[in-house]
Amino acid sequence: MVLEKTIFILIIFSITLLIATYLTYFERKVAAFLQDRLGPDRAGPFGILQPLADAGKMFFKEDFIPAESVKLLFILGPGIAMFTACMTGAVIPWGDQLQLFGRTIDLQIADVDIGILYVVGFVSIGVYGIMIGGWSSNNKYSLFGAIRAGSQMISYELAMGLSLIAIVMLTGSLSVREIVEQQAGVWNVFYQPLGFLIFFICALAECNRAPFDLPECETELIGGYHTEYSSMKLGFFLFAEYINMFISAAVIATVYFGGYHFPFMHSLGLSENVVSILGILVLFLKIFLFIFIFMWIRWTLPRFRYDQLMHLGWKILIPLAILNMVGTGGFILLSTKM
Amino acid sequence: MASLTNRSKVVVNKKMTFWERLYLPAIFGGMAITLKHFFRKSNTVRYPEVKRPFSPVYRGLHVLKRDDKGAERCTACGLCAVACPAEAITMTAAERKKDEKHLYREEKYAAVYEINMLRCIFCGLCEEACPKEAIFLTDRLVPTELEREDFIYGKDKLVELLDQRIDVSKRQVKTYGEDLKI
Amino acid sequence: MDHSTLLQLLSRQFPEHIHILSPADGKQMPTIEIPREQIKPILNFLKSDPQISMSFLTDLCGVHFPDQAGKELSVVYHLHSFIHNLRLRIKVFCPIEEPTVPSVTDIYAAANWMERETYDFFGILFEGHPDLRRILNVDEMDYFPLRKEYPLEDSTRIDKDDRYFGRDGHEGVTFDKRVDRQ
Amino acid sequence: MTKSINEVILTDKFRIMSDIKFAQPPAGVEGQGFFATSLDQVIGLARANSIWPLPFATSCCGIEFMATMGTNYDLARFGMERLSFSPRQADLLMVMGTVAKKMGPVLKQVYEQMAEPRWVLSVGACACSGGIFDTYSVLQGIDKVIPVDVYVPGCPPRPEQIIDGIMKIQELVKNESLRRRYSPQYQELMASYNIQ
Amino acid sequence: MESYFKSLDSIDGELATINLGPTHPATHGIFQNVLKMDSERIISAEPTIGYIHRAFEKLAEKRPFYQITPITDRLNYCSSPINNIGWHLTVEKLARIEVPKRVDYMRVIIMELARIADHLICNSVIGVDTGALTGFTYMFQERERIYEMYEEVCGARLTTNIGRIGGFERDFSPVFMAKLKAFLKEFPPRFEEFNSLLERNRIFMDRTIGAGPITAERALNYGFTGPNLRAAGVDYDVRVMSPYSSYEDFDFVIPVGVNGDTYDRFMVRQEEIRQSLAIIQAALDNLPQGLYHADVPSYFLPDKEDVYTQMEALIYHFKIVMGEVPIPVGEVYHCVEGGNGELGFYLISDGGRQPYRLHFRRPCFIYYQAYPEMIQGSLLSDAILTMSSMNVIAGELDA
Repeated sequence: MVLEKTIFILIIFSITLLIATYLTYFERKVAAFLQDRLGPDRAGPFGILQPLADAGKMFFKEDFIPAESVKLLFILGPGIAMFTACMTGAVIPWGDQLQLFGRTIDLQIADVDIGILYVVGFVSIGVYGIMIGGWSSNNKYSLFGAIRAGSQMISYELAMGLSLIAIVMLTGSLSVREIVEQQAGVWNVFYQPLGFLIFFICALAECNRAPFDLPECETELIGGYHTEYSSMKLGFFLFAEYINMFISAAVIATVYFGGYHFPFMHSLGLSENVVSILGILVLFLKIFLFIFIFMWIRWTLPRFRYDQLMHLGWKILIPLAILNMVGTGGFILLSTKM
Repeated sequence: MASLTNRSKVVVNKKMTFWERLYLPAIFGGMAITLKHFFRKSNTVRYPEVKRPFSPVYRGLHVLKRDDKGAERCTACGLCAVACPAEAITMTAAERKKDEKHLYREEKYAAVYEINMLRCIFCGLCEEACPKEAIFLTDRLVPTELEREDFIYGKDKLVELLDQRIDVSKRQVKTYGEDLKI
Repeated sequence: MDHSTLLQLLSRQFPEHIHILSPADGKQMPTIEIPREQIKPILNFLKSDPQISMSFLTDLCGVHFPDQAGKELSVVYHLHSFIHNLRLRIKVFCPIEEPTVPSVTDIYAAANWMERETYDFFGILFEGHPDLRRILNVDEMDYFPLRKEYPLEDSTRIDKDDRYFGRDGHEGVTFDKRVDRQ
Repeated sequence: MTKSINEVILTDKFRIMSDIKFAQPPAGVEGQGFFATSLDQVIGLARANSIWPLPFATSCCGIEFMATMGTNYDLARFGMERLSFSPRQADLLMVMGTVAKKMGPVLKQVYEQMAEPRWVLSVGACACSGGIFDTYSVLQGIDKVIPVDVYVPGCPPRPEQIIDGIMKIQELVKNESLRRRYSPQYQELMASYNIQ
Repeated sequence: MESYFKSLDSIDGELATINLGPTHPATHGIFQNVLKMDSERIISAEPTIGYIHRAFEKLAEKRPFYQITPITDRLNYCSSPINNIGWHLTVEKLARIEVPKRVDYMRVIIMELARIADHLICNSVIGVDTGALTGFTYMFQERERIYEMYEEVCGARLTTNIGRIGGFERDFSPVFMAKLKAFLKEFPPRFEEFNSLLERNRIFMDRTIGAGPITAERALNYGFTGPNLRAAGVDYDVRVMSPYSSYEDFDFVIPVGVNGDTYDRFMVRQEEIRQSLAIIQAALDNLPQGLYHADVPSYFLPDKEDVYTQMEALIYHFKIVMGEVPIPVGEVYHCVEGGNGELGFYLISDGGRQPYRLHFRRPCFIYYQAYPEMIQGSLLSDAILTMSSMNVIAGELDA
């Protein structure tokens, strides 16, 4: 059992890393196609070795620690960012159950009762990496990036949590698997379109993706919190962003789009195992769709200004999320009465 | 301030309609545009495998022309060097000997002719200044190098080879006559 | 309102100070010379007089005439009245030993950097300028480069050969040196 | 900052780039085992395909660099579209445009801030030699301040030439030993520019 | 713990000093701003320029008249043909050369193409600085097309050295004409596409409206010209106020803004691109037949064949190249509407080979000094947008 879990954790972990690596390639290709370009095509066929080249280069780049920085925290920053990013995936059910060698394997690392809280919690720890890294660099641009990241995270976490509360009210459970199981029929997004929109926007903001990429914001802050980082520490920061994006897309797919469920999955007359595997594929398809949308948005929209970002978070999203929550409550009340 | 001309028109409308205030319509509109480009054929030229065609009058690497019989046209008059705003051209003149008639067209010729390609700004003034139609810019490009010294192009690199003549006839056309009717 | 009435108005207002260098002629703008002490009152008048309202300082630059004894340095102002579409050129001279001219920054904010540039290039001191420092060159520069006696070229250029053309090149560096290095 | 300008100009006044030739990567016979040399090759290949440029674009050539970044030439094909404006993250310093004497110390500082390994591409006549601007205020070639790996002529160079230059840099990168940065020749080169 | 807080020492008291530039990505060209900031708000700014000072004016005093054209290329390199032609017009004004109508119209076509190219780069860079890179790549494809057209006429893409004193070096080729016509047909829809990416997008509007405003009165006092002045509401355009190169033949609208903020500047430039297209179309429709240069043998180089065969042509050829043409003594100020505003050439000639003094009135240099005032009290993001929307070109700024 332990061995089984360990193997599964390793598989999930390596898949996450692999996907995050290739998301860099995916992002560059998407950007290129949106801009009528070709994107990387000289490193290997169609440039598919591009992420490996990047990683190889970064490993062997001079590791630079600014003289005036706080060394421990400077190193800790990217570590925290990477670690929290990888941890979030633990509660996401990647599929239903598989029957292998006479055993039933849950395709989830841990079915925590408070899975949703776990996700929200770990996502909010993620910003510590950025803040510590940015602060300890002893660079004003980094500091600005760190401050922006912190306040942005705080503002958008609230709306995100509120929109999740509506989901919890609907399903009556904090367990992620429970939430998925309840979407076997109708996906949550049809009950919670507004909630989904709010969650989606907040997810963009939590991942520091455009139009909310203020903490790095190349044209204003050069690199923001990672201005002073080089080598693999920079790699960790960039990597963490892509893992976050992957996990966010997974959470969206799981919470609002039925996870590994797909229409007519049980009426096709396929064996359980095949359905489970198809479910995994469907989940990844959904995830990639959302990742594509993330990228598509990034390469289309201008970014917000700092105060407008706050305005959007506090004055628009939070009231809307509360409204959504109250509305959901009213809906539940009415439907149970009837 | 009063209008100076009666042609002005205010082109800015800063009032947002309700739909514009909602963010979403413009966002979806923009995303539709970029998605359209996603499926459009890429405009990229895969240099160096594919090369874009240059205009025949492109101002690239210089050539010192030979005449029809293969003799060098340059007579080392120095006008190109005078016309060069970057002062990149240097030459030394020499008298043609009797047995060199097939090599040089005029009685004087450039024994040394050097262009410093790092200084050169490819403005084309040397080509215009040349009274003997000896120097031309061509649609070839100056290659990149690792060392500074490699950029001083002597006659070995500038004079066209007898078996690789360079056609510059198109850049000498100044009018296009009837073709131009619109 | 045209150029001649403008000049008449000016002459009436400042009868002793206006010296017309070139009168209005068709397309060319008129040029007047005034003593440097008068520049501020005259510009003030030109700007504030509702009839003229030359509210726009188009340009301000310096010129160096080493041969004019006592009037070596000159500041040239170009003014423009948008309403009447009239332009006027005003010249002020000062000796090189005492290169001071009153600053007009409090009349035209645009004059600020232009005066700094003129100071940077010619060393003309604008009295009353809020922040008269070099603007384009490094602060350590100890001469005024656009005065005629200073050379244009940078003394570190090593890739020029002046043997043949008599160009005013750099002393001490010859082309042969470059060849030796190889 | 401006204090050092005369220093820069004076100390480097008659420096000639050709004094310092590139250290040839040592062949595998020099004590390095097969593993080391093939690691060199693999990492060289990786580096060559993932050069992040720091565009030090001052003038006209910067616009041609934009064209190179743009759709028609697409620098992304070389894995180079990720510009790093922070020198720490950059591998290649692309100096494009005129570098005035006022700018010289800044350029040097940017170079010093870059993490090893670093390469320098000098794009355009002004950066390479001062070009048309043989004037009192222009640095006559950036190789008076920092070492240059590849020169790209032209004023401005066509994007094709910039890409040629980049491919030449890639060749250099591919064939460079991982240890070159510790070699005496390299230290000597840095010392001759008063870097570290 | 003490050492941890020590690293914050650089932020003394409440105000932080931030050094924006000279190599900051948003400065595009190179100039430095030292900003005093109260968190993200700018208290004061201190610009330093001169990082690419190239001594154009001194250089021009050492070069014959025809060799100054390549120097003017490098002023505002986003629209070099306007600088080139502006310089030719100045010399023609001094030497009283009349050019044929066809040359005027050809110049109008080239200059308006250059204006489109200039405004395109400015507006798409505003997009980039707000974070929307994609519009930039779309518009740069169109710029490539303009480059190709330049290349057909003069042989270069960016620093064109286009035209000669008295006309052009060669006539428009059929290829050029075909490319121009294709451009006029295909560019407008793509341009409107780019426009709709930004113009009515609330994120973009919120970002740009109210960013870096300037009143008409202050703008005039600071010597603003061109689109930046028009954005403040003053309809001053050199093409209309003092027409040159037969601009009086063309009827076009001068777009103006309301209060001179970034959005106004963006919109004014967008509309000017449309107007320029209309001007090009009109010039192309009415392009007179005739010679591509004025008949001025002492300024315009003779044909190469004539140099071979006629002694007179040979003499003229040598005289022009050696710079020994009879330039009149005098002084002249001529201005054209450059990409950024009134680009003036103040030329003093003593009849010699070179100008006695040539001063460029560089619009960027003059209006950039208003920058500290414009960004005072705004956020860092606004300051960057203001900078890119003012379209400060380093080559023109530092000369």
